[in-house]
Amino acid sequence: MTIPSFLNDLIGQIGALLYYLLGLVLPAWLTVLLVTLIGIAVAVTFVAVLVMSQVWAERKVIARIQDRVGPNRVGPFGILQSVADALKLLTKEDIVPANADRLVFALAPLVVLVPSLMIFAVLPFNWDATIARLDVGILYVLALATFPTIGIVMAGWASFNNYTLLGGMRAAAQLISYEVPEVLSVMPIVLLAGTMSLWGIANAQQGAWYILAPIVGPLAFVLFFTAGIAEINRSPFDLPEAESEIIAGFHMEYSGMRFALFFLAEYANAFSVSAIAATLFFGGWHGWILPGYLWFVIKTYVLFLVMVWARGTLPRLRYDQLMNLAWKIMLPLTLVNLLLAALLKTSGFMESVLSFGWLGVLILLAINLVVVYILYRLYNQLFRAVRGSAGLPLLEATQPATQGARP
Amino acid sequence: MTEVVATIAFWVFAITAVVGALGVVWAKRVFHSAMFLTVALGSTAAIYVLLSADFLAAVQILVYTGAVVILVLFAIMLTPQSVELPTFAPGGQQLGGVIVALALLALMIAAITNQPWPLAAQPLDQPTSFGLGQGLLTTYLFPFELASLVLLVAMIGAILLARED
Amino acid sequence: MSPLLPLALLILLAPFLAFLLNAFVARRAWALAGAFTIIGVAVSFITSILVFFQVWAGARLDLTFPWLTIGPGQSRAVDLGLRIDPLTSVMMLAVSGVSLLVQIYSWAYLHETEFDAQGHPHVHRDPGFSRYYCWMALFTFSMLGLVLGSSLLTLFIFWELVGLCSYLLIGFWYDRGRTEARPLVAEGYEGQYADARLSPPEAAKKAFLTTRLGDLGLLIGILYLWSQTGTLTFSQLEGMVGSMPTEVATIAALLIFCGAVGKSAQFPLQVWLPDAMEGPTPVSALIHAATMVAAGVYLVGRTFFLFEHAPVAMLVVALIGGFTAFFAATMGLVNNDIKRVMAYSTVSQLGYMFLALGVGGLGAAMFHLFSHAWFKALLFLTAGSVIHGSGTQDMREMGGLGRLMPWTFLATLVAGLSLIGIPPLSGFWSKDLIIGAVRNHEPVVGVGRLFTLDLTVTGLLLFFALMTVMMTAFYTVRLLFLTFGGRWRGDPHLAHHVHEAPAAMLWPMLILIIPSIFVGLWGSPLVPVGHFVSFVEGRPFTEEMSLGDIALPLALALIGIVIAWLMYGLKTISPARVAALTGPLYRWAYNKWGFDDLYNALVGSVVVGFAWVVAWTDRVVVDGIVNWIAQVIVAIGRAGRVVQTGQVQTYAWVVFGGLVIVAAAVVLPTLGR
Amino acid sequence: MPGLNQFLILGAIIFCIGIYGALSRRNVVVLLMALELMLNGVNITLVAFNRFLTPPAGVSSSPFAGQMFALFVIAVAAAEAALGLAIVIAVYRVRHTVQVDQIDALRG
Repeated sequence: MTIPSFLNDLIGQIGALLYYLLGLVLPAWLTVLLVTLIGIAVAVTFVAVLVMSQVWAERKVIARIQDRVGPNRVGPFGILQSVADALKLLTKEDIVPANADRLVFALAPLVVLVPSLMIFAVLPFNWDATIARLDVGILYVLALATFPTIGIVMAGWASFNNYTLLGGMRAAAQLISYEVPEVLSVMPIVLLAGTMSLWGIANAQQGAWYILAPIVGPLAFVLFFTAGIAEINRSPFDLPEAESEIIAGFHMEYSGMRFALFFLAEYANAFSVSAIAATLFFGGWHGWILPGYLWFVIKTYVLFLVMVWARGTLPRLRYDQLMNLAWKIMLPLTLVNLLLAALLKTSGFMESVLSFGWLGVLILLAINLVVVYILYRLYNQLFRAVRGSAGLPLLEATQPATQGARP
Repeated sequence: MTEVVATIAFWVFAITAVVGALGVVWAKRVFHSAMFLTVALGSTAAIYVLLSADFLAAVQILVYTGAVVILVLFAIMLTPQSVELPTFAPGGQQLGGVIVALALLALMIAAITNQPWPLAAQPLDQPTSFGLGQGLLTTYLFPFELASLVLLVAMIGAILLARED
Repeated sequence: MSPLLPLALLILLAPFLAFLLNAFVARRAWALAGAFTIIGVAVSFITSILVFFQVWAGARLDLTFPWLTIGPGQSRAVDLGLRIDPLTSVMMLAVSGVSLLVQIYSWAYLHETEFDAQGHPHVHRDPGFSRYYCWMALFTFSMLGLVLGSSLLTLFIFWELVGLCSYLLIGFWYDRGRTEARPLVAEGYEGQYADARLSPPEAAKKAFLTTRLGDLGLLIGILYLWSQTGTLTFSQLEGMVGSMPTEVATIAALLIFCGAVGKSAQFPLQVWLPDAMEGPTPVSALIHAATMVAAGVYLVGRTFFLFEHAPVAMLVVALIGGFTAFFAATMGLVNNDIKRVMAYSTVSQLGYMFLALGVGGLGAAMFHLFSHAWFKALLFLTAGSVIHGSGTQDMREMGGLGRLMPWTFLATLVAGLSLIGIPPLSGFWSKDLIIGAVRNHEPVVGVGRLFTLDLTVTGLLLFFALMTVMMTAFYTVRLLFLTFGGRWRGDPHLAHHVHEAPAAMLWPMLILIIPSIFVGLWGSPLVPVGHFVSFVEGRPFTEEMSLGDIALPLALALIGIVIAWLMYGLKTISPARVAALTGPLYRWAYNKWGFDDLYNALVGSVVVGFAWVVAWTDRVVVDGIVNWIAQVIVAIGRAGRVVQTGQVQTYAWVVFGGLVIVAAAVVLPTLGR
Repeated sequence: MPGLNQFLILGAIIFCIGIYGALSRRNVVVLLMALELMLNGVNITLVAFNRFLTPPAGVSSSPFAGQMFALFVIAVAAAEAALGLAIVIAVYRVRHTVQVDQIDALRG
């Protein structure tokens, strides 16, 4: 490594320093408590900053996609735009609908936000900068990823408003449907890595990133990323907050601080999904020259920009399309993928190829490219065939679209 | 030191669990019951962590809060009550329930406290996911398959029951 | 493993396969059905011939395997198995041979020719064609199995199977009703009536139930024998019989003989056979003349070692056989139905065989069985062709058929003479053997001397035998004259419809003529090769033929022939006058010695009365109890429904309350510790 | 560090609360929730056993028998919830109520 080692271990170094200094003056348990609290504070701030940067990036990119300029007033390139928005939101009046269920109404944003913060605890920013090397890390993440659903339903229900209720139910249905392919699409990677801890998985990609695993890797990635986007209700899966259909969906009645929390949670989720994807498929901190956590953040951001790209280009799905995609296409694919992964694992193909070093990596890459190309052609053929025969696009309901969605 | 933390955590989560359970039973509105159920289940998961069953904790959250509670919420939203009906059974039934529950509780506590448990030398604290996986695919293979079958049947049955027409 | 085993299996399986194919495949395809059966039977016939020669060369097969082993330490076994010895081989020859010819015959027989008002013939096939061949195949299979069985149980299984087939085939035309008594249209017999006849289903039931009586005895006998000896295989039984107490042997033998009596229509269970003639004539030929009814004889022959060990049983066999031979013949004298006459003659001939067995002439009996099978089958086939041609089966309505159907006449003549026992036809030799056996049989029980006539049982038996010879001659010739002699007496319109049998029916008859003539030589001293008796009994046998032995029966037969000739040929003696003279006797014989009425009365009074009592008990007592219980339960239910509130939580409360109680019962005792 | 008994008693308490709820509420959905509570109580007990007790020799080869049971209980619980709620919805569609005391078609 060309860079000084302390850079490589920034967070750990700082934590150790802090611990040492406090230990000089305070009793042990208090020290632990304080360091923990400080850590939490740092984490939250970190997330907040992260989100602001994300928001700025997203707005800029979307603007460029839509051939606009985007925020450019506050600060250079409008970098501080999101800060301004945040301040505005904080200072806004906090409105609660008259016959809303106050307690639930108040709790909902927290229920949405807290888990998405908790996820950060297991993200392996670096081989030595992982707050908790949880043995069941990925499972922990998936488990926490289900809490926001409840929060959203709470919000929708508590607001005592038909649109919000609809949004809540939509969210519930959508998340429940997409949880299944999400979990299943992660399994192949777990199978290959032989562990469920994110740190372990990242660590296992010393030789080659799992995106390179023939067929399995790319397929798993596509499935996981799609399901993840759906899980966090981002476009094109943003039915729970579909402006054109149900105004703002579940958080219609929210304003000010509470809305900010929802907002925060949404982007935090976006980040964590990208981060997980980066960990599972793109080797986490593994990279060259730069320190690990930088690599991690870079990969995460690239993936996040992919999300933004998708939002900028893809139209929102219809409800029945949404369900069909989850149950009729992604679920079977995940199962097939799991099977393939088992084959790959038992055949020991990857290991043997990787024994050639970087040449092996190239071979895997080539294989994947070929496969992807073939699949792409096949998909097009199939698409045309289906259109030609049944007159129905592949992603639509099997019943005529005239019957419409059945929420 | 971790002892202290663990003890504190236990009492905190135990109390939240009990409170959540009571909330499920006592909440006037069904939706609140569901909320309290989430609390109870979540703290149960925490208890699992304290029992160094992290895998189980994750599964608990994944299945219960991820699936069961959501389903419950669904059911609540799909079955709106037109008129306000009494949420509690008549007093006599209440009393009966209380008596039975308390009697059973007393008996259980008595049994628990009086039982000479064959305690292990030191509590079992090892990463569970590997062992569980091992067990599921060797010793408990048959129950495992059976469980999957049960789930399949339940799924089909649920679809059949809940579909309109 | 004996080389005979595959052959035996082939013999058994060929017809069985045909049966299966007919039952499941060729239900619609009638021609296929017929072909299957005929081919199957032909296969077993050819195989039987092979087997016969091997047995002749000295090969044997006795294969048994335990069907189930029971008792302490699996000590006692119930065996099934196959056995081939001379007796079996001979029986197989007869069974499969006759069966084959009958199958071919039936093909044409089941194509009825009917005449419309204009007198045009319309050939229409019997709708039950495939059914018929299906059951025929099953019967052949069962009959072969019966003779192949190496243990009493095996035999019994097939025994019941043939009974079933007999039932099915007698009732083959199950949709036909009774034939009411109708005035004859026959010149010379105006004012007389053709007898009423049972409907085929009734006849079938009658046959089935009557034989069932005997089978019950047989079954008990088998069980008894098994309980006494612990085995059912013939070979082992034969080994043990020496050490068996006489009374055991006697009881067993008598019980087994019950079965034989039932199957072979011996007195007092002879009533079913005449009515069994309601079935198709080929069936009568195969089942009720040649094979199944002879099964009784075969059974006794098979278990002969037992009978030899039990003199009393032997005596009973002899007496019943002799008496049956006698009184069946008397009934045959007066009956006018061509098939029934033959049926009675069958009964009487079977009686003859039993008589022979009773006096220890196993070989003689079997030989008569063997030869009788051929010519009696032939006789029935001719009867079938006569009925087929003339459209009636009352002999008084026939006459003059000799010119109209010469070949049939020829066949009937040969068979009839063979039946009478005219040398050198086969019947003569076998009958002669029997009479010889009876004569050489030393008396067991003597009644002392009265005048100069030796009134021993032997005397009685001899009397029966000889009288039967005479009567046999009489009714056979009577049949011949009534049917073929004179001119057509029946409905003149039908006269020109009478036609000779078609080839498919004719050829089997003509073929059957050959054995009817020559089979007898095997049992005659004329042929140098091994004598039948020595072949079957497995001991050297030399027959001394005194002139008397041949002369006396022949003389009696000739007397019978002459009388019949006078009465029906020359008509110098009017049958009516004879009937009038011997009024009571005639009617007595004509009414079958009143046995049917007797049994009807028995059944009508005793059985029905008993049944009424039982029915009453069932209705009042049994049903009463049941209903009472039901009412009690209903009452309990009424009381109990109060508990069923339909409230889930009530139920749950009860459940948990029970849980509390159980838990308390478990926990509280432990608290002390 | 709390010992086995505390965990067991916690499980017992939750179980009994579940019983009470199952007996005293009217809404079928709440009944189902109470059932889930009872199952949780049982699960806590199982996991606690798994941690604190040594299974007798030859009973189970896996050291995680208790957790295994808990796992299966969770699976069954999920199935039960799915079916129960489906039934609830079906009943609601027919009788327009989820009040358990109004669903008494089986009253004798």
